[in-house]
Amino acid sequence: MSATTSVTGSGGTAGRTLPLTEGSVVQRLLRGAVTPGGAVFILAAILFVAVVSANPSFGEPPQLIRFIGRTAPIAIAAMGQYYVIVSGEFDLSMGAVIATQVVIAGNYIGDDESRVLPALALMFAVGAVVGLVNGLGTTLLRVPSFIVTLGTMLALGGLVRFLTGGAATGNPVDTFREIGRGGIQDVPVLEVLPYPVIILVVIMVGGVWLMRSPFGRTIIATGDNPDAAGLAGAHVWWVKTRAFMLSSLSATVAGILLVGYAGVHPSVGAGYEFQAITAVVLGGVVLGGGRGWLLSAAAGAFALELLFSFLNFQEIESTWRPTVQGVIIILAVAAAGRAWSLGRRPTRTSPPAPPAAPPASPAPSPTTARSGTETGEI
Amino acid sequence: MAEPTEVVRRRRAARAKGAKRLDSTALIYLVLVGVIAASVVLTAVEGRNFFSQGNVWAILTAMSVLGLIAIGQTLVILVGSLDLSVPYVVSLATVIAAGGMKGLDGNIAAATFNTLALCAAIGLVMGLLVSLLHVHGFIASLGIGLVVSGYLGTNYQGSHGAAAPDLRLLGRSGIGGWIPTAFVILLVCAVLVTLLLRYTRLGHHVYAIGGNRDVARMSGVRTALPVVSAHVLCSVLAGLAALLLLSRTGVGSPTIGSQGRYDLLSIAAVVLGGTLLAGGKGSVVGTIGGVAIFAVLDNVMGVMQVNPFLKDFVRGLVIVLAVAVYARRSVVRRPPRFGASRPVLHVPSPTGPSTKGESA
Amino acid sequence: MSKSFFGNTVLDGLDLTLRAGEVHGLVGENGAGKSTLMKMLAGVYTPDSGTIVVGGEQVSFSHPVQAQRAGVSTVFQEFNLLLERTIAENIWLGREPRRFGRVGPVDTARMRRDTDELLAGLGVAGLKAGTLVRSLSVAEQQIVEIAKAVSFDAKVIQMDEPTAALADHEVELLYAIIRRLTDRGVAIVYVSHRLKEIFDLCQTITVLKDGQHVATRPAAELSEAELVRLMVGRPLTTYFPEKPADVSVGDVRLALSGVGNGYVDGVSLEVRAGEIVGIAGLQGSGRTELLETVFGVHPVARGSITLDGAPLKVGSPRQGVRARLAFITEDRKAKGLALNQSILDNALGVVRSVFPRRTTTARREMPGVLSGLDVAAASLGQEVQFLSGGNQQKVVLARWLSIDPLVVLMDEPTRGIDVGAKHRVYELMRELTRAGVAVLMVSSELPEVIGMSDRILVMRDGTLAGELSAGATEEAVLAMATGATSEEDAA
Amino acid sequence: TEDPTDSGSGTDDSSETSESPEASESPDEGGEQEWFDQAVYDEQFEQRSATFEGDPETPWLQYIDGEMTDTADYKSNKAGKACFANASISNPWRQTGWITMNQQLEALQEKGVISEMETRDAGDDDNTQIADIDYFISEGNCDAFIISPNSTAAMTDAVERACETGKPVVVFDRGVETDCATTFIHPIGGFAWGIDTAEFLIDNLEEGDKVVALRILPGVDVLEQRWAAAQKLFEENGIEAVDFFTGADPTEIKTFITDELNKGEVQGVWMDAGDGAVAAIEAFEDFGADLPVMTGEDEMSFLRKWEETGLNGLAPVYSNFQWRTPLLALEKIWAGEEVPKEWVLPQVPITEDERGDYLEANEGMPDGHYAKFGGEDLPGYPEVWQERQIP
Ligand SMILES: Nc1ncnc2c1ncn2[C@@H]1O[C@H](COP(=O)(O)OP(=O)(O)OP(=O)(O)O)[C@@H](O)[C@H]1O
Ligand SMILES: Nc1ncnc2c1ncn2[C@@H]1O[C@H](COP(=O)(O)OP(=O)(O)OP(=O)(O)O)[C@@H](O)[C@H]1O
Ligand SMILES: [Mg+2]
Ligand SMILES: [Mg+2]
Repeated sequence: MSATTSVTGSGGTAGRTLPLTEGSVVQRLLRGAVTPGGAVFILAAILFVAVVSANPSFGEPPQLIRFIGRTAPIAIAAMGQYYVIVSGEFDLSMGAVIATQVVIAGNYIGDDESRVLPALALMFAVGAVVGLVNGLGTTLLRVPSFIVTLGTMLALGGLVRFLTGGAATGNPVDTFREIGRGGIQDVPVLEVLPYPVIILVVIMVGGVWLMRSPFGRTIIATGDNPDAAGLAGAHVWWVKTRAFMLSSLSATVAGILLVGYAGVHPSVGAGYEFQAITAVVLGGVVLGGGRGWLLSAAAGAFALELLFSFLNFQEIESTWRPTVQGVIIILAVAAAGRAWSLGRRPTRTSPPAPPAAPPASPAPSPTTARSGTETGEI
Repeated sequence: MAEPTEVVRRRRAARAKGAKRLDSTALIYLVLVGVIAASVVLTAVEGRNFFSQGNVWAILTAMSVLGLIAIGQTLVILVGSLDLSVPYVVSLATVIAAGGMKGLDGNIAAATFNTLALCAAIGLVMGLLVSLLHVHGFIASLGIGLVVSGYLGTNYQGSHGAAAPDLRLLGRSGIGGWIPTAFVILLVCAVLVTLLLRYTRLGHHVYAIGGNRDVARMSGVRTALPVVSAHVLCSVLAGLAALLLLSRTGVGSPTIGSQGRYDLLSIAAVVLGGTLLAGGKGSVVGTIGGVAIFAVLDNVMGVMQVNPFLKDFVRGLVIVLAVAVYARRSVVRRPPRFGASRPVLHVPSPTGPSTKGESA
Repeated sequence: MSKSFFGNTVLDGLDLTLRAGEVHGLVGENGAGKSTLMKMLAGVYTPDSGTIVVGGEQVSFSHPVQAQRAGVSTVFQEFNLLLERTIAENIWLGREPRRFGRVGPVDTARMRRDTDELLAGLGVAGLKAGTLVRSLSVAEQQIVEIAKAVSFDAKVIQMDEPTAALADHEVELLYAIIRRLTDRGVAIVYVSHRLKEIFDLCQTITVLKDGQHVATRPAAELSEAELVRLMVGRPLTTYFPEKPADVSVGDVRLALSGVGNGYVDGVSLEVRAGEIVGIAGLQGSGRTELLETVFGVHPVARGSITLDGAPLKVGSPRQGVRARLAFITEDRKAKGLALNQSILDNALGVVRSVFPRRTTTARREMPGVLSGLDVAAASLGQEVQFLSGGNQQKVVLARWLSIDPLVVLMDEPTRGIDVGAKHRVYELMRELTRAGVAVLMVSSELPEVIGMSDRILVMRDGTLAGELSAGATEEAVLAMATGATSEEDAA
Repeated sequence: TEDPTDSGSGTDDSSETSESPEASESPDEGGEQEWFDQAVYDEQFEQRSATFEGDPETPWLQYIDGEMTDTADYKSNKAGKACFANASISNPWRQTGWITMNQQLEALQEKGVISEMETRDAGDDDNTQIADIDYFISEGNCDAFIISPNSTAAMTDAVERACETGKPVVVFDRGVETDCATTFIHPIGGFAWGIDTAEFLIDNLEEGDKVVALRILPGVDVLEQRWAAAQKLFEENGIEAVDFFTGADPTEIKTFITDELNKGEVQGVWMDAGDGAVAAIEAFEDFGADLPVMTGEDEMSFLRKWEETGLNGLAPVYSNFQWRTPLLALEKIWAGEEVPKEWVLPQVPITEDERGDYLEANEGMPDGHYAKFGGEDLPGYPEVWQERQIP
C-alpha cells in the first residue's frame, strides 16, 4: 500500500481518525435491537417465555435441547435462504432439493452401511450442482431468480419422482439416520446432546465467520448494488452463484437431518422454501438484498417454530395455524418497514431519542466536520 | 438554438437505425407459433389432429381459468407487486359463491356479487398492506393467502354448496363447439384490462409506479390508488376465474385453487409473456401468449401420455429456457456506435454551438 | 424556514425571495442544504417552521403536486423519469389529458400533440413524443425533465444541478431554454457547483453554508473569488493545486494502440507514470466507454492495450483490478457505492472482492486513509447513503487507493461535489502522480480538464479527435470536440 | 406454508371414498359439515362382516351381492380401447395401484380383451380432470371409460357426460353423485376403517386414556368419514382423543407428538392413513416414552416398523387391489356378463397374527408399497413393483 501511505502522508491534512463504530457496546447493542434484525431475537425470547409459561416442562433443558435439535433443519435452511436473499435473489427450489436428497438417501444407501460416505458425497455434489444451475440461470441467462428457481423446483421435483417412480424404496441404514436423529448420550443437565444441535452450531459459527469474511461482505455489497460491486472487481455472477450453492448445500444439510429426524417420505421438505423465506423475512432481512444478518434468519426460524409450539400448547385447532402464521409475518414485515435505517442513522436516533440537540451544534454531522476539509487550501 | 438541437437530432436519427428489433410480444407469439408447430407434428404422430374441434376446445378451456388469473397477476406485477394469494382466493370464492347459490338460479346475481365483493375486499387489504404499510407484495400476499387458507381449512371441510344450473350451463356452452364461453370471457377481460392500461390514467399510473415508485409519487401520482386497484382487480379476476371453475365443477371446493397451483403458474405465465417481474413493463397480450404456451404444452403432453412427473420437468425447463430467450434480449445495452450495426445515416458535420462557453 | 432530520438541523432560519423573470443562483458546499431547501419548496419535505408565499398568497405544500399546482416546479438532482415509458407519458404523468371531461379515456393523441408543442416552444427539435425515454441520452433526458417542469405553467422552476450530467456545449441548449423561460416571466432557482454557470445565468445569488443563510447579492456585485470566499468561509486563491515540482513524468504506463469495439474506434494514446491525461469531449462522445473499455467492461475488438510495456488483456473489471487499474465511475450512487453498507465496507469493497487475502492489512490501514481524505462522518460504521456527495466520492477514492493502483481512470471525478471536496480530489490526483501513478481523467468541466491535465485528449464520436497541450484554451478544446472549423469559434 | 395440494400428494391413500352416491354429504348451507351419517355408518358396519361373492383367492373380483347391471348391449368380440381419466399418481398408494393396473392391462392385452388404454392424469386437479373426460369424449375414440374421480361432487357432471355417450363407464375409488356409471368399484369405505381402528384401540386401552389422532388434511370425504366413525366411538367409550392435521409430513407428525408428550402421557395413536406412521412411532422412541397402541395401514413401512418394535397395533386396509378391478370389469362388460351396480370390495385389516405372512410375501418391496396390492399373479411380478416402474 505504498501509494496509499505516501498519498495520505503527504496530504498533510489528515483529519481526525474516525472511530470504527459509534457509541459504547451497550449503546450499539440497543441500537441493534431496534433494527428488525435485532428485534427478532426479542420476539423469539418473548415467544419462548410464552411457550414455557403455557407448558413449563418445555423449559427443562432436555426438552429444550430436543426442541433446538428439531428446529435445526429449518434454521439451517433459513440461513441458506439468507445468503440468496441478501444477495438480492430468491431460492424457491429448496423444498425440491430437500426432497431429492431424501430420496437419494433412501434409494442409494438403503441397507448398505458402506454407502453412507459415498452417499454424503453424492448428496453434496447434487446440492452444489443445483445451486450452480440456479446461479448460472440467474446470472448468465439473466432470468429472474424467482423464475429460475421455480423452474428448478418443478424440474427437479418432477425428475426425481420420475426416476424413482414417485417414492423412495425405504429408510436408509440407521447409521445414516443417526446424524439427524441421534446425539451424544449422558450429557450432564441435557441428558442428550443431539447431533443436529451440534451441526447447527457449527453451521452458525461457520456462517458468521463467512459473513465476516471478504466473501460474505461481497455478497451483501452485491445484493445492495450489483453494478457497483461488479465495477469494484467482484465477479457478480460467481458471487451470486455461490450464494445459490450455499443455499442448496444448506438445503442438503437440512435434508440429511430430516432423513434422520423424519425418515424418507415424499412430503419431507414440501413447502420448505416458503417456510425458510418466512423465517428470513421474520429475521428482518430485506427482500431485494443488501440488508440483514445471518443469525437473525436463524432466529426467525426459531421464532416461527416457537410460535407453532405455542399454538399447540394453547390447543388451538391446527387448521388455524396458517392464519396465525400469515398474520405474524405481515405484522413483522410491516413493523420492520423502514425501521432498518433507524438504528443506523448518522446521529443518535433510537426512536425516542431526545431531539434536544441544540440546532447550532448538530451532532457529528458531515457539515460540522467539514471545517477540516478546506484547511489544505490556499 | 438551432445548432445544439441539430446535434441532438443527429444522434436520435442515428440511434433509431440500430434499434430495429422484434419487440418482446412479437417474440412471445413467435415462440407460441413454434410450440404449436411442434405440437401439431407430435399430435399427428399420435394419430390425432391438433386442430380438431375437441382439441381446440380443450386448449381454449385450459387457457381460460389460468388466463383470467394471469391477467390479474399481470396488473399486480406491472405495478411492482406480486400476488401469491390467488389459489386461496379462488378456493374461497368457489365456496362462497356455491354456498350462496345453493343450486338455485335466483341466487346467481346475489351470490356473484357477494363473491366478487369479498374478493375485492381481500384485494383491498392486500393493496393497502402493500401501498400504505409498505409490506413487500410477496409477503403481503403470502400472508393473506395463509390467513385465507387457515380460514378455509377450519370452516370448510370438503365440497360445499352447489352452482346454479344456469351457471353450469354457461360452463358447458360455447360458440359452435369450438370456442368455449369461458374463453370469450377471458378475451373480454383481456381487452378490457388492455384498454384500462392504455387509455386510463389508472393504467398509465400502474406502469409508472411499477417503473419507479418515487418518480411516480413525485409526479403527483397517488401511488396507493393504482397499487390497491391492481390488487383488487387481481383478486376480483381470481374470483371470476373461481366462478368459471364453479361453472365446470358445480360445487365449491376449499382446495380447488391450490389444486391448480395458480399462484406460481400464473406468475410464470406472466413472466413467460414478457412482463418484467420487477414491474413497469409488459402487457396483457403477452400474458395471454404465455398462458397459451403453457396450455399448448400441457395439451400435447397429455396427448402423448407423458408421465405426469416428467410433465413437471418439462414445464420447469420450458419456463426457464423460454424466459432466458428474451430475458437476455431485454437487457439494455447502448447501441454500438461501431461495427456491424453502425448507423449508415451520417448527417454531415454538425455546426457548433452558437455561443461558446467563455473561458473563466 | 428550518428543517431538521432526526435532530440534525440541515436548514436554519432561511429567507429567500424570488422575482419574476429572475434567475436566482443558489450555491453552497455539498451538504449546505441546497437540495433540502428545494425539496421544501417543491413540497417533498414539509418545513419544520417558516412559510412559503407565492404571488402574495401563503401556501403550504405537503406533496410535490401541490407545489406544482401553485406554480412551483422542480427539476430534481436525481433523474425523475420512467425509462420504460415514452416522453409524452413522462411529461404528462399524473395529469394525463382525458377525452370527454373528467371520466373519459386518456387522450393519447393530445398528449403527443401537446408534447411536441411544448418541446417546440422550448426550441427543441428532434425529440419525438413517442420515443422511449430509455433510448435518450442524458442531455435529452434532462431536456425532457425541464419540459416536464415547464408544462405545469410554472411561475417558479427550480433546477438542482441541471448541468451535472451535461457537457459544456449542451449547457448552451439549457441556457437558451432558461432564457426563453425568463422572458416569459418565470423565476428560476438555479443550483450548480459550476460557478461559471452561476455567473453566466443568475441575476441574484444566494449562498448557503451549513444550513445557514450566508448572503444574497446581485451577481454583478460579486466576483468569483468573493463568492467562493462566501461559500467556504475564506478566500480561495488558487483553485487548482500547482503541479508539484518533484513529480517527474516517467515511462509509458498505459498505452492504447488502435483500440476499438462497438463504442470507440481507433483510439491510440499513452499515459506515462506520474502524468495526468485529461479527456474532453461532448456528452456521448464515448469518453466513458473508452475508460470502460480500458477497465474491461467492454471487450476490446480491435487494437491492443499495454501496461508497463506488457500486453494487457482485460475481459472484465475484475481483471482490470487485478492488473491494478482503478476506475472511478461517473455515477457514484448507481455504479460506485453500496448505499446501505457502511463507510468501511464500501472502502474495503475492492480489496475484499479481488484481493481477499490482503483484507486484514487494508482493514487496518483504511481508517487512516479515510481520515487522510478528510471524510467527515460520525464513525466508519455509518452507512454511506447518509454522506454528502463529496464524502461519498472520498470513500470511492479510498477504496481504490487500497489496491495501490498503477493507473487511475477517473470519470467525472468531481461531478456534483463542492469546491472544498473538489480541491481535495485535485490534491489527491497530484499526490498520486507523485507516487508514480498514471491518471486518465474524463471531465465535462473544461476548466478542470485544462487546469489539471498535463495533456488533453479530445474525443469526438467515439474516436480521438486530437491532442492539445496543457495550456489549451477552452475554445480550442470545444472546437476540436465539436469538429467545428476555426472561423465558427467565437472569440 | 402448507399447500393442501402438496400434502395431498404426500399422502397415501387419501384417495378413497367410498362414499356411495346416495350417501354423499348433503350440501348444507355454510358452516361446518357434518360428516357422520348414521345410515351409511350402519351399512358399512354390516358390510364388514358380510359375505362376499366370488373366490377369496381373488378378492379384487369379490363383491357383495346386490343390484347388477345388465351389460348385454356392450358385448363385443374385438378388443376395445379403454380411456382412463386418473386423478393423479401423487402418493404411494396411488402409485402402487397404478403399477398394478398397468400390469393387469398387459395381461388383458395379451388376452386380446383390451387393445390399448389411453390415460390422462389430472395431477390432483378437478378442473383438469373434467377437461380430460371431455377430451376423451370428443377425441378419444374410446370404447369404454374408466374414471378415478379426483373429487366426488365436482366430477359428477363430467361422468354423466361420459355416460351419455352410451359407452360403458367404470368409476372406482371415490364415487360421484350419479349412478349412471355401469359399475362403481370401491372397498367398503371410511366408516368401516373408522370402526375397525377405533374398536381395536378401545379394546386395548383403558377408559380415560389419551389417543392422538393424526389426520392428513381436512375435507377429503373418506378421511373425514374415517375420523367421524372413530371419533364417535372414542367419545362413547371414554377415550380422550385430540386430532391434528399433519399433511402426512413426518416432520410435522413428530413435532405434534413431541409437543403432546411434553404435555403429558399418550397411550394410543390413531391414524387416518398409515403414511407417516413410522414417524409417529419414532417420536415416542426419541422422547423415551412407552410405545403407544396404534393403528396404521398396510403400507410396508408401517408393517416393518410394527414388527421391529413389537408394539400393539393394527393395520387397517384400504384395499389397493381395487386398481385391478376396473379393467377386469371391462372384460366382463365386453363379454356381456353382468357386473354389480355398486361393486363393494372386501376391506379387511391386517392383524398382528397375519403380519408375518404379509411381510414375507412382500419381501423386497419398497416402503411405499402396499401389502394388499393383489398383483402376485400378474406379469412382471415382483420386479415391476420392486422397481416401481411407472409408465
Ligand atoms: N433524508 C435525509 N435524511 C437525513 N439527512 C439528510 C436527508 N437529506 C439530506 N440530509 C442531510 O442534510 C444535509 C443537506 O443536504 P442537501 O442534500 O440539502 O445538500 P446539498 O447542498 O444539496 O448538497 P449537494 O451539493 O451535495 O447536493 C446533508 O448533511 C445531508 O446529509
Ligand atoms: N452511437 C451513438 N449515437 C448516439 N448516441 C450515443 C451513441 N452511443 C452512445 N450514445 C449516447 O450518449 C450518451 C453518453 O455516452 P457516453 O457515456 O459514451 O458519453 P461520454 O462522453 O462518456 O459522456 P459523459 O460525459 O456523460 O461521460 C449516452 O446516453 C448514450 O446513449
Ligand atoms: Mg444537492
Ligand atoms: Mg461519461
